[in-house]
Amino acid sequence: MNFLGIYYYWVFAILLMVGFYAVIAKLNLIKKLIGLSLFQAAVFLLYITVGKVEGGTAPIFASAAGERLFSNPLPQVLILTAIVVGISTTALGLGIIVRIKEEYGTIEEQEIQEIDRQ
Amino acid sequence: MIILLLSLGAAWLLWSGLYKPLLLFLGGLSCLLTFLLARRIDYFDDELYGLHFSLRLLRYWFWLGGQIFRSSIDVSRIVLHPKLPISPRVIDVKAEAGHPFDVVTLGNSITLTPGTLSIDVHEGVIKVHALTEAGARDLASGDMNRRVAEIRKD
Amino acid sequence: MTIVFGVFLLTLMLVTAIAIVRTQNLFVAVMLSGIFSLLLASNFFLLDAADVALTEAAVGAGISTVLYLSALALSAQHEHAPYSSHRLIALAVVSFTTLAVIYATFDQPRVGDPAAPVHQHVAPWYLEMTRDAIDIPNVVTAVLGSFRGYDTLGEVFVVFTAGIGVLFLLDKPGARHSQTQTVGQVRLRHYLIPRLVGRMLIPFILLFGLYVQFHGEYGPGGGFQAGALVAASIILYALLEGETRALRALPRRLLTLLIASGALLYCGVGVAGILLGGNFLDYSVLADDPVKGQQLGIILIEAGVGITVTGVLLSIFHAFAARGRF
Amino acid sequence: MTALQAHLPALQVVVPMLSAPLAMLLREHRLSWTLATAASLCAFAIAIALTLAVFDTGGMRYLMGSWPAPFGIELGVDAMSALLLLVVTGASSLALIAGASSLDREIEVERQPLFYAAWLLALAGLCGILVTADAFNIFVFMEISALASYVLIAGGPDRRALLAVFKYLVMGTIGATFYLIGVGLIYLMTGTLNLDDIVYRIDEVAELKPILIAAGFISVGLALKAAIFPLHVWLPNAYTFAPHVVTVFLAACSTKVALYVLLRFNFVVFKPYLEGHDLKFAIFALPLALLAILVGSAVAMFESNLKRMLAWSSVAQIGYITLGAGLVSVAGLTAGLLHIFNHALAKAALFLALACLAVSVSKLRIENIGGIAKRMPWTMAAFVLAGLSLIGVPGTAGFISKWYLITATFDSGSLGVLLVAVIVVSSLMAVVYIWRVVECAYFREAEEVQSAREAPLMLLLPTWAAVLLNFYFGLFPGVPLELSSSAANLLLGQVP
Amino acid sequence: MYYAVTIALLVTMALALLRALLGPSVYDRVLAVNMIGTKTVLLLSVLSFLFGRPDFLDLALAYALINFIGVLAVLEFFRVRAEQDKSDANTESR
Amino acid sequence: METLLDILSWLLLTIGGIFVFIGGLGALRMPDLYTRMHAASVTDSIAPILIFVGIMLQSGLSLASVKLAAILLFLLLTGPTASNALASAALLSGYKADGPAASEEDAGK
Repeated sequence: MNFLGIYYYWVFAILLMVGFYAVIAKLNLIKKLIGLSLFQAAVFLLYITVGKVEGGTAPIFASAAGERLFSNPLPQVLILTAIVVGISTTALGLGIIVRIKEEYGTIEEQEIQEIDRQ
Repeated sequence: MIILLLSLGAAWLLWSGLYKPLLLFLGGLSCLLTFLLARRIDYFDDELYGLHFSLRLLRYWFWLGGQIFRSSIDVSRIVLHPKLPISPRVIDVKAEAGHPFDVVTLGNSITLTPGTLSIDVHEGVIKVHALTEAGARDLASGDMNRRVAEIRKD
Repeated sequence: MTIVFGVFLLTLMLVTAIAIVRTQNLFVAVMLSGIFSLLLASNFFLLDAADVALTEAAVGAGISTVLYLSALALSAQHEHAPYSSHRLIALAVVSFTTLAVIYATFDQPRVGDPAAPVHQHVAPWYLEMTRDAIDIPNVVTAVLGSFRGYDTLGEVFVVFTAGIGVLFLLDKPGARHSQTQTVGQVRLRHYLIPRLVGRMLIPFILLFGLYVQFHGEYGPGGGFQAGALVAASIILYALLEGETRALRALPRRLLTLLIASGALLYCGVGVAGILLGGNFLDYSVLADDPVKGQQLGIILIEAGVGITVTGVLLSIFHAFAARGRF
Repeated sequence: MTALQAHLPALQVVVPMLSAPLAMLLREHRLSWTLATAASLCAFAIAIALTLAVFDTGGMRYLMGSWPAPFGIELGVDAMSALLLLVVTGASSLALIAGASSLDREIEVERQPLFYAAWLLALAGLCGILVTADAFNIFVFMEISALASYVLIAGGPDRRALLAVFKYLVMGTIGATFYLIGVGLIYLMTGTLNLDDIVYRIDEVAELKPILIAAGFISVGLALKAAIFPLHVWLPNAYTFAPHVVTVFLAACSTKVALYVLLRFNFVVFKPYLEGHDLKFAIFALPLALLAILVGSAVAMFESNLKRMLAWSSVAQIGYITLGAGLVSVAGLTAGLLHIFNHALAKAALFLALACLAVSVSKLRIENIGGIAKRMPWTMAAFVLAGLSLIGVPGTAGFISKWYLITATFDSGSLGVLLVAVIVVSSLMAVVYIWRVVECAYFREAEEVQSAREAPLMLLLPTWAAVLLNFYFGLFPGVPLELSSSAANLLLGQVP
Repeated sequence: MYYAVTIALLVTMALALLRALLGPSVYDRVLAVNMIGTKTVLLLSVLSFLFGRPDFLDLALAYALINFIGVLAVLEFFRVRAEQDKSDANTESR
Repeated sequence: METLLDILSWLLLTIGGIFVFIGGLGALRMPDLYTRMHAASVTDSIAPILIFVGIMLQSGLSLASVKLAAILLFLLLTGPTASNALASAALLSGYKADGPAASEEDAGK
C-alpha cells in the first residue's frame, strides 16, 4: 500500500522531468508549449494526490454520500484555479506563436534566430 | 419549436432532479436562453424538423439493437480468429427515404452496426465500407434501408 | 483496488507523456496530449476531485485541443530539428530537479493518510463551515466562491488577461478579413451526418452547459466548466456552419461585452460587499440572512465567471479562426 | 473617509482591476488612456495613504470576505510592501502619463484600449502580490501580472519583440510553476497557505526534506522571475523590444516585486527554522550577486543598443539588491531595499529619457545619436542627470543606497573589502557606459539627426519629474530610508 | 463485478493507447483518441456507481460531449489542411 | 426477483466488458484504418448498450437511470457520427479504402 502511494509522487516527479525537458530542450515553439502544459499537469497531479483521503469521497454533500469521510477540498480549489491559469498561458502562448509564424514564416527557434541575425 | 422548448424543459427537470423554486426558476431561464440562442443560430430550418417519436421509431430501435448484437458477435468472432478472415469492400447504398434526416438515420445505423461503416454521404448515396462480403451482401439486400424509410411513412 | 486502477492509469500517462515528447509530428503530439488529458482527468476522478476532473476534461481535452489545432493549422506541422544543442545541459538541469523532487518524497506522508497535516488544519474547518455558514452541498464550490473567493477573482482576471492578450495580438486591424469570408463559409457543410447530428445536439449541449453553471453548488461544476461547455457548443456551431454564421449569431461586439461584464459583475459583487458594510467579497451582507446572502453571492459570482469564460474562449477561438485558415 | 480607510488594502488592487474591463469597453483610445491614468494615479494615492497608515500603526490587515485568517485570504500591508507599492504605482503613473504621446507611435489607435486594459491588469497584479499574505494568492496575482506584461511587451513594434515575449513567457511560467511546487510541498507539510500561519506551523516540520526542497523550488522559481543572475536570460531582449514606456514600467517594477516575494519567503518563512539558512542563502546569493554586477556592467559597456545597454545594467542593479540581501544583516537588507526604490527612480528616468529620444531617432543605437544633444537639450540633460544617479554620484538617490551598501559590506568582515571593490569597479563601469552615450550625444558631429526636434512636453514633464525625484530623494532620503530600515528589521525579526 | 468491467475498460484503454502510439497514420491516432474518450465515459459511469456516487454521471456526459466536439474539430482541421494543400502546392512538402 | 435482476445485470456487465476488450483487441490487430474502425465500433455500440443497461438494472428506476439513458442516447448519436466524420476525413485526403493493402504511410505530413 505504501509503495503504491509513493508511486503517485514518483510519477509526479517523472512527469515533471519529461515536461521540463521538453520545454528546455525542444526548439519547436509549439512543442515547448506542450511541454509546458505537461510540466504544469504534473504539478496538478501532486496537489490532487495530496488532497486525497483514504476511504474518502469527493467533498460534495449528497444524500448518496451520507456521512462519509470527505477528501480535502482545498487542493482541488487551488488546482481548479491553476488549470485555468494554465490554459490562459497556453492560449496567450499560441497567440504569440501564430504571430511569430506570420512575421517570420517559421516556428523553429533556431531558424528565427538565424533570420534575426541577418 | 414548441417540441424543442418542451424537450429542453424535460431534459432540465430529469437531469437536475432538484425541485427547489430557485433552481426551477434558473432552469426556466436557461431553457429560455437556449431557445433564444437556438433561434439566433437558425436552428429551425426545415432540415431538422424530422424528430418523430412514434412507436415505429421504437420498433426500429429494437430491431437495430438486435442487428447490432448479431453483427457484434460476428465481428468479435473475426477479431478473435487467429487469421483475421476479412474481405473488406466498398459499396454504394442509395437511400430510399428522401429526407436528409432519414439519410442521416440510415447512415448512422449503418455505422452503428459493427462490420459496416458509412464513410461518405453524397446526394442520398451512402458509400459504405464493409468488413466482410457477407456484411456487404446483407446491406445490399436493403432490409435496413426499407425499415428506415418506413419510420416516416404515415 | 482503486489505487491499483490509479497506478495503471498513471503508467499509461507516463507512456503517453514520453511519446508526446518523442514524436516529431506536432499533430500527433496534440492528439496524444488530448489522450493525456483524458487520462489525467480520470485520475483526478479516482482521487475524488470531481470538479477538477470536469475542468481538466473540458479544458485539456476540449478547449486546448481545439486551440492547439487552430494554431497548428496556421503553422507548420512538423518539427525540424528535434533538440537544441544544449541538450545535455537540459538533461542535467532536469535530472537535478527530478532528484530534488524525489528526495523530497522521502519524508512525505503516505498518500491518503487521514492523519497527514494537510487534512488536519484548514480542511476540516471548510467542511464544517460549508455546512453551517453557506449551506450548499458542494464544498469545493463553497471554498472557491466564498472562502477563497479572492483567488477566484484573480482567476477570472487571468482569463480576462489572456482574452485581452490574444485579441491584442491577433486582432490587428485589416488583417485578412476578405479572405475569411470565402474560406470560412464552407466549413463542414458538406458533411451531412456530422452537420445534422451536431446541429440537433447544440441546444442540448448549451442547456447542459447552463445546467453545469447553475448546479455548481450541488454537484461538480461551476462557472468555469460551464463557460467552457457553452463556448464549446458555439465552437461546434462554428465548425459546422462556418465562422461567419457563428459570428452573426454572436457578434464580436457582444463577446467583448460579455468578457467585460462578467469580470465587472464579479468585482461589482465584491464592491457591493463594501458598500453594504462588510469587507470586500463578503456576501453575508447581501441579504438579510447571512446564509442566504452567501448563496446569492456565490450564484452571482459564478455567473460572472461563466460569462467571462464563455466570452474569452469564444473570442480567442474567433481570433484564431479569423486569421484565415482554420 | 474613515470607513474607506479600512478597505484601503483591498482597494489598492480593486481600483485598477475594476478599471481594466472599463478601459477595454471604451472604444476611444484617449478616453481609455484617461481612465487608465486616473486609475493609476488613484492607486498611487492609495499607496501613499497606506504608507501613512504604516507609519502610524505599523501595518494593516484585511480579511477578504470577512473570513477569519488562516481560512479565508488575508491581506497585509507592512513597511516593505508599502515601499514597493509606492514604487510600482508611482512608476506606472509616470509611465502612463508619458505614454500619452509616446505610445501612438508604436501601437495602432484601435488596439490601444486593449493595451491600457492590459496595463491596468499588470498594475493590479503587481499590487495584488504586494498586499496579499497568502502563498497561493501570490501565485494567482503573479500570473495576472505576468500575462499582462507579456501582452504589454508584445505591443512592441519590432517583430523581435515576439520571440522575446515567448521566451519570457516560457521562463515566467517555469518560474511560477516552480513556485507552485514549492507552495504545494509546504502546504503538504503544514496544511495551510497563510504566510503567518505557515511561519507558525512550520516549526514542527522544518527539519524535514520536503520543506528544504520547497525552499529551493520557491527560491529558484522566484529568482527566475526576478532575473537573478544566471536566470536573467529573458530580460535584456524583453526590455529592449518592449514599447518604451512599458520598459519604464517593467524595469522599475516587475523584477523587484518578484524579489520582494523572494525576500519575504526566505527571511520570514524559512530563515528562522531552516538550520543554517543564513549561511546557505549567503553562499548562493553573494557569488551570484557579484557575478551579476560584474557581467551585467561589463556587457552594458560594450552594448551599442541603448535600451539593451540599460537592460544589462538592470541585471547588474538586481545584483546590488541581492548583494544587500545576501549579507543577511539589517544594514545589508536596508541597503538592498533602499536600492530597489532608488534604482527604480534612476532607471525610470533613464528609460523615460530614451522614450523622449525615440521621438526623433528611429533606431536607439549609439551610432545614431551623434550630436543629438544640440537638438534635444532637455532630453539629454535629463539622461545625464539620471545617469549620475545610476552611477551613484553624491547628491543623487543612487548615492544613498550605494553608500549604505558599502557601509553594510564593511560590517561583514574580511569579505567586505572584496565586495566593496566590486561595487566600486562596477560603478566605474557604469561611468563608462553612461559616458559613451554622453560623449556621442554631445561631442560627436550631428549626422543624421538634422531633423530631430525636442520631445513633446507631455513626455518631457514626467521625465523631468523622475529626474528631480532622483535628486529630491538624494537629498532627503527620509521616507524610503525609514520604510526600508523598518522592513529590514521586520524581515530579520527584530523589533525596531 | 463493476471491477471486472473497470479492468476490461482500463485494458482496452491501454490497447487503444498502443494503437495511438503505433499509428501508423494520423487517422489511426484520432481513432484511438476517440476510443479512449468513449472508454473514459464508460469508465466514469461505472466508477461513479462503484463509488456509490451516481450524481457524478454529469461528468460522463460532459466527457462524451467534449470528445465529440474534439473529433469534429480534428475533421475540420483535416479539411482545412486539404484545402491548403490544394491552394498552394508548394506548401510544406511531406 | 432481486437476485434475478442482479444476475442479469452482472451478466450484461460482464458481456459488455468482454466486448469492450474485443473491440480494443480488434483495433490493435486489424490491418488498416477502416477495418480498425469496424472493431472500434464494437466498443462504441454494443458495449455501451450492455454496460449501461447493466448499471440501469442495478440502480433501478431512478433519476440516475434517466441520466444513464441520456448518456447512452448521446453516445449512440455521437459515436457513429464521429466515426463517419473520421472516415470521410480519411477518404477526403485520399486514404485508400479498397482492401487490406491500404497504404501504411504516415498520412500526417
